[in-house]
Amino acid sequence: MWYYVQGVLALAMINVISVVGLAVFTGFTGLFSLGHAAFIAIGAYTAAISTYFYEVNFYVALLLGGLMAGLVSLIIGYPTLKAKLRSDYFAIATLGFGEAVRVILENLDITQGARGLPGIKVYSTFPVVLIVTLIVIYVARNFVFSRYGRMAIAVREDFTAAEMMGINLFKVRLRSLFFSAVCAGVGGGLFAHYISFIQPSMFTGVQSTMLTAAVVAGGMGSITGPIAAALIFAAIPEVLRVANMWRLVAYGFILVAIMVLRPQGIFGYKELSWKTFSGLVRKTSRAKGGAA
Amino acid sequence: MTVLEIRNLTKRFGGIVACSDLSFQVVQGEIMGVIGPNGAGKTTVFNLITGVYGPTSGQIIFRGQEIGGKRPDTIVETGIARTFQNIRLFKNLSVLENVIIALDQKHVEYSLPRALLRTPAVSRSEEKLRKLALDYLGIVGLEDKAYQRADSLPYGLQRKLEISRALALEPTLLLLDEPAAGMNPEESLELAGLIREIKNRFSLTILLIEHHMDVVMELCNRIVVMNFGEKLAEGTPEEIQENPLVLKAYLGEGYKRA
Amino acid sequence: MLLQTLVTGLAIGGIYALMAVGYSLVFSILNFSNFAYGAIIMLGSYIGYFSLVKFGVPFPVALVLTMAGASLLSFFNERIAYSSLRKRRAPSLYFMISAMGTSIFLENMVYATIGSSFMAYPEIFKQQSIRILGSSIGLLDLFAIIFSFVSIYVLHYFINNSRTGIAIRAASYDSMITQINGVNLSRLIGLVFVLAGALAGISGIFLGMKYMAYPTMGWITNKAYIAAVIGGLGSLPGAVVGGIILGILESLVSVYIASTFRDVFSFSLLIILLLFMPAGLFGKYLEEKV
Amino acid sequence: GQKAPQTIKIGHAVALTGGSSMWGQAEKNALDMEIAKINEKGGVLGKKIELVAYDTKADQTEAVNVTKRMIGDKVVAIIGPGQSGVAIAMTSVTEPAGIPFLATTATNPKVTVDEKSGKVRKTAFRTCFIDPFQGKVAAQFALKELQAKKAAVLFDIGSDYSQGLKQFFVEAFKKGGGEIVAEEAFRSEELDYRAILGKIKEKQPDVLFIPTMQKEAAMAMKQARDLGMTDVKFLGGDGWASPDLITLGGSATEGAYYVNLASLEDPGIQEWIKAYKEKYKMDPVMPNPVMAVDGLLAVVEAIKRANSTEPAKIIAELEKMKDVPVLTGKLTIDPNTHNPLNKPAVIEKIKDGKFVFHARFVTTD
Amino acid sequence: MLKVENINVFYDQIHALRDVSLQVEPGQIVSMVGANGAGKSTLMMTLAGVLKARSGSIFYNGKPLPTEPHLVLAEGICLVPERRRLYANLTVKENLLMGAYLRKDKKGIQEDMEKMLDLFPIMRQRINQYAGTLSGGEQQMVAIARGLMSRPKILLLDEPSLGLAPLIIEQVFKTILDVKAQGTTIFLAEQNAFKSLEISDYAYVLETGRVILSGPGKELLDNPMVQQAYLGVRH
Ligand SMILES: Nc1ncnc2c1ncn2[C@@H]1O[C@H](COP(=O)(O)OP(=O)(O)OP(=O)(O)O)[C@@H](O)[C@H]1O
Ligand SMILES: Nc1ncnc2c1ncn2[C@@H]1O[C@H](COP(=O)(O)OP(=O)(O)OP(=O)(O)O)[C@@H](O)[C@H]1O
Ligand SMILES: [Mg+2]
Ligand SMILES: [Mg+2]
Repeated sequence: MWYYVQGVLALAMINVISVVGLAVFTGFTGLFSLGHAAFIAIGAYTAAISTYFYEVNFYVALLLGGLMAGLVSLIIGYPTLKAKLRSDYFAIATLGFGEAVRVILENLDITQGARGLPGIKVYSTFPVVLIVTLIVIYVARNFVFSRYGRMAIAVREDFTAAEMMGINLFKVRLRSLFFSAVCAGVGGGLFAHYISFIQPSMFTGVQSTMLTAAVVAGGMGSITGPIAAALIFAAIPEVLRVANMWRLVAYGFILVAIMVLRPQGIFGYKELSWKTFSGLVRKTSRAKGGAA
Repeated sequence: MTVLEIRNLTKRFGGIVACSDLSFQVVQGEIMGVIGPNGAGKTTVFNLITGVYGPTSGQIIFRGQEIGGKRPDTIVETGIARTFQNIRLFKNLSVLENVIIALDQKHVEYSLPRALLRTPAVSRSEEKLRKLALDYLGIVGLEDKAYQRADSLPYGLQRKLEISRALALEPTLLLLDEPAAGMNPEESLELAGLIREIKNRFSLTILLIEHHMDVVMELCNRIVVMNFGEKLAEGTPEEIQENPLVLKAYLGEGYKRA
Repeated sequence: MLLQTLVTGLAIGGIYALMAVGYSLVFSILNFSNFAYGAIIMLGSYIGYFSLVKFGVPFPVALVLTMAGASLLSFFNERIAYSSLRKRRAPSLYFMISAMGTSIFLENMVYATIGSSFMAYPEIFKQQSIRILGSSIGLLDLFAIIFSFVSIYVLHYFINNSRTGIAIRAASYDSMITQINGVNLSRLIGLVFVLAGALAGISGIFLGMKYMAYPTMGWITNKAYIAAVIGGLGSLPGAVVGGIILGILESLVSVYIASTFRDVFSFSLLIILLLFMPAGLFGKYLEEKV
Repeated sequence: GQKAPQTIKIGHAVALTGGSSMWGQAEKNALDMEIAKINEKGGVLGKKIELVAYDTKADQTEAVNVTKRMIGDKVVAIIGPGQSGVAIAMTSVTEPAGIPFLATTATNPKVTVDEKSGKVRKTAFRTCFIDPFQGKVAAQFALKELQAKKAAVLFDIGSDYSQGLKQFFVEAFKKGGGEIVAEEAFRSEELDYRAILGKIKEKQPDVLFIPTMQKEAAMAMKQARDLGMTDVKFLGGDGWASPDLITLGGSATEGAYYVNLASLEDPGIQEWIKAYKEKYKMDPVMPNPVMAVDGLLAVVEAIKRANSTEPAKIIAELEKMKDVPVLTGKLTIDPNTHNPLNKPAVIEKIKDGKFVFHARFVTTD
Repeated sequence: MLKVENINVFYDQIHALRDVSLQVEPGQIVSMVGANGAGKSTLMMTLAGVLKARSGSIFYNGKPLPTEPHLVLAEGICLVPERRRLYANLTVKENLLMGAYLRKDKKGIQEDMEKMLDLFPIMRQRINQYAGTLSGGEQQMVAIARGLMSRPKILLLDEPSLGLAPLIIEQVFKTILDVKAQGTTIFLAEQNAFKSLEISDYAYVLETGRVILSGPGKELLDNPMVQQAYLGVRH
């Protein structure tokens, strides 16, 4: 049983890495992406190709994957953020971007198209995944609890006022996007070396939306909330196995229920965010305040 | 010394000319009032100065530098800060954080890689910021509200927070857009005192839009009166109060007080 | 060849347009992307199928049943998944996630009850096609295009000129104040969802006739979202134009460039368009005055 | 001294939800029925067989999870999965654990043979033929029986199955002297092919090969006929094997041929089909259930021969398997590829709105 | 006409109104004076049905007041909210039409619309402009006009003079008197305490959520405590 639980956990943690990245972007700048699966894919393919064809060291490959995903995020982020696309427009643009990436992966030679890359070495053992996840969470937390996170929040809250505080909207948003893409890329690299076989069809828009769902259900502007949500979302389908074919019905139902009953997220609106911020805010009243 | 010079400034929104061939100058250390009927274009002038809009034509020269059409964040860097007619705080953040954000540009002493690894320098810098922010809150008397959510403050205190946040940007020119709106006469006078105090303490130059005439007359060295986007009059408070054009367009013939 | 390609594109675009309009309608009042819309269309398609095949009713009756059924679903969708969020004035992202949950729920509900097999509609407009200038267009497609134009025009007029229409737009900006103005918000929003549901029903039955009914058919609405964005969210004429542009572009790329890269082209177009017109062709950004 | 388990657990990795659940459910039904039969006769090695089935949703990550779970449950072998991609992903778990699986309809060669090293995967087996064979069958059938000279292909670029089968068909067709006049692709889930079909029409192919799943194939045939492609013959692979193909495609599918692993009309399995229909009140959705039963029978036979339920021994026996009677005939496994040898292909034809057994087809090199 | 008995209103834990009781008689102008955060707007919103009182009751002509905003309006009670709250995405004209949402008399609506444009002539030039782009004061005018369009029996005015030029303030107060003359009851919250007390028949002083003083407007105007705290008069 532990073998199986470990497996589920490892995949859940790999997911957590991407979710944490997305939480930094969506939760803190207020923009949401429906194309993050593309960054995971890019990370996965870059890392896998590095170890598979070029026998690059696994950890170097992970970094390469993250970096590549980050670079690609600039391709979509630079023009769209420069043009100041807003919420749904930005989301649809990223949705389109995600699909486009998948088409390209399906057509490239090096990725072997839809047939995918089988036989990737399994390096992502449980301890490796655990350690990488903890590192990513730590770094993300630091990011968020620094001026960079604070500026992002300001932009999310009121971008006009933020600009008037001397904040460069474009830089702040792009930086967060880049960070989240790197996380997704690292997650993708781990994933490829866990599952040992990747295909473009594994990185769909549905996956992107599930990532966003975890961030929102966990609580915008929180890191721990989305982590919890990602873990819970990974656990629900497994726990519901008994329900057989009804399990995904229940899954959808639970998702709606979370939003309806706790629209501020599982743990409430940014339960952790600034409150614990280097001991800054000690007796805040915000802990329980809703987003109303 | 002239700090800000507006030269033939014009701004059109479609058919509406919100600001038309406007020129005036602001001198170092003065409080200049901008008054005029509703829709005269006062806020638009502020928006042009702070880069919210780009001018249709004309120039805005701040300390010898043309700033018309630049991005707001670069304009802030040159030393201009403002408050908003419709309050724009970061509502979900605490009062303190609102001020810290203003401090983030000039007072932070760490780079992104350090932030990611959270070196001791980061914590030190953050602690310094917190202290500094509390100082700024102290100026407007909000330090005991530092940890409340900004939007739970009553209207009047929100205005004060906006002022304190603007001060934290360390401007040399401060633009205040109807700071006394929604205050009763007593509170307005108190606010006027505060404005004078910060002006002296930080040696600011202030541009003030206000409809509360007591405040304007009390504070301003000079006043520009706008009407339909144009300059209707300019002068000392005494001159303005006597000006028949101003009385007719803005104050009302019955205006007698002070 | 070119003409035929254009006509084919127009036919696909007509369907996109029809779906985009219902989606845009909901957007225009609640300001969020109702990702459950695809699932409502899908269920509409099933209702149409069962009416026609299992109950054997004539087509017009089936159409009405479908519209009614989808309206009802759409209405309950709002009541269950959105109304409490609305009352708490949750940000639009929360609505979207709730919508996603709804769509997962509905889709898998179909899998669990009806199963994964595909339902083919009887051939009502018996593959008739008419020839215009040497290119052929299916009667069904033609009907869909005309139908979308008419329903969209009516809707557009309604939203812009009627008392209720103004109230819908007002509520999209500030629902609290609309209530102060005497609007029964629950009823108004219910009405919008009923309307959108009726459109979903029509789309569903057309999609079903053109292709088939199956659990994941809601994905086609992705294209509708894109069409709506091209046209400008919340703009009904925009949704139509967006749908048709997308349909034609896809056909042209398929034929003259490469069908596999079709999506890359349409998405690139989308992104490039947004760079120059960040609110789509007809959308407007409400610049909040500072 | 561990207590020996009372039953023999056999895993089943199967898509019980999602788009492939139609076949998955049938697979599970068939296995349940077969195991009941075996247990009634006293089981194997005096123990009853217990089926441990988990849903994979036809998704790789889910499959990896459930495989781990089955291994935790101490299964001795696994039946399934039905999808090549899923099977390949599963090998990352079964290989180190040493638990064999017998894929049902995963026809991609890479399932059992590691592409890079060219070595056979120790734990991966299957009971179906492979795509190169299927592609060759389709190509030679088109050339010989349909007398086709020009073929066009419409495939799904987002599907590994479709991409692979297309490639093998094209190779074999060219090798046999035919000409490929068009290779056009669409992306998964898309349903309107009129634009590309128009392009194909201009090339006037004799045969249109559509190596996709039934939904896409049905739509393509329908739209092709709509566009006035009246003479072209349609040809497909085992992805077509669902009655939905005919309901969806309607009259357009009339006269189309496709290659299948097994046929409902295969005389050898009529009795079994009758039993299935009696028990479940419907036809088994071909070909997955028979392939799964083949796998089960092979495992049972291996256990018997090894006189042990140790997975390593089962693997050894599977590798040696020769002419073992299973549902679809006799099973021989090639130890170098773990593929069944001489598994015949069935050509089915759509006639009067029904799948009709057309012929067994043997390829020539 | 309107009777408030011991209501308590909360924002989460913040106790914004404490046992507030007051009464509004038909045909009168009743006003509220109070510092920032005293709870004036909270009371207005509660009367309009936007906020719910946790305890206490509100009676309108002897019957309990409905608690749904649209039903309150249907009873003839209309709130002009603080800080304007216009529909930024609608034109000025459409905003006015929304004010008349429950009215069915097309002609009457048209006439009233003309009246409003005469009242605030600058609105006439802006009639097809999006309300969101109006200047602050212009918006305030539209907000007042929108409230009047419903022809309320009781008009709740929350800081109608906010951000208005002195000349226009005069006009607004004149309008308030006109509206009163036509028989509409007015409940007014104003920071401009001088003017509002001057025209009020009766007034209440609110401090941190409690009524601490009440009396006829003129009387309060002469009250030293009121003068000092709200009128800026120094003795
Ligand atoms: N973004 C915009 N689009 C269209 N018109 C605008 C825009 N911004 C301002 N205006 C118009 O320009 C004119 C001047 O507006 P502005 O806000 O500058 O007035 P103001 O002098 O600040 O008035 P108030 O004292 O009422 O705040 C107004 O008539 C307004 O309608
Ligand atoms: N949305 C809210 N959430 C939490 N507290 C609030 C909220 N709105 C108002 N309050 C609090 O309720 C109290 C009463 O506020 P209210 O707005 O009613 O005062 P007011 O008398 O209208 O003040 P002003 O003159 O500034 O408009 C204040 O302490 C305020 O901080
Ligand atoms: Mg202004
Ligand atoms: Mg108030």
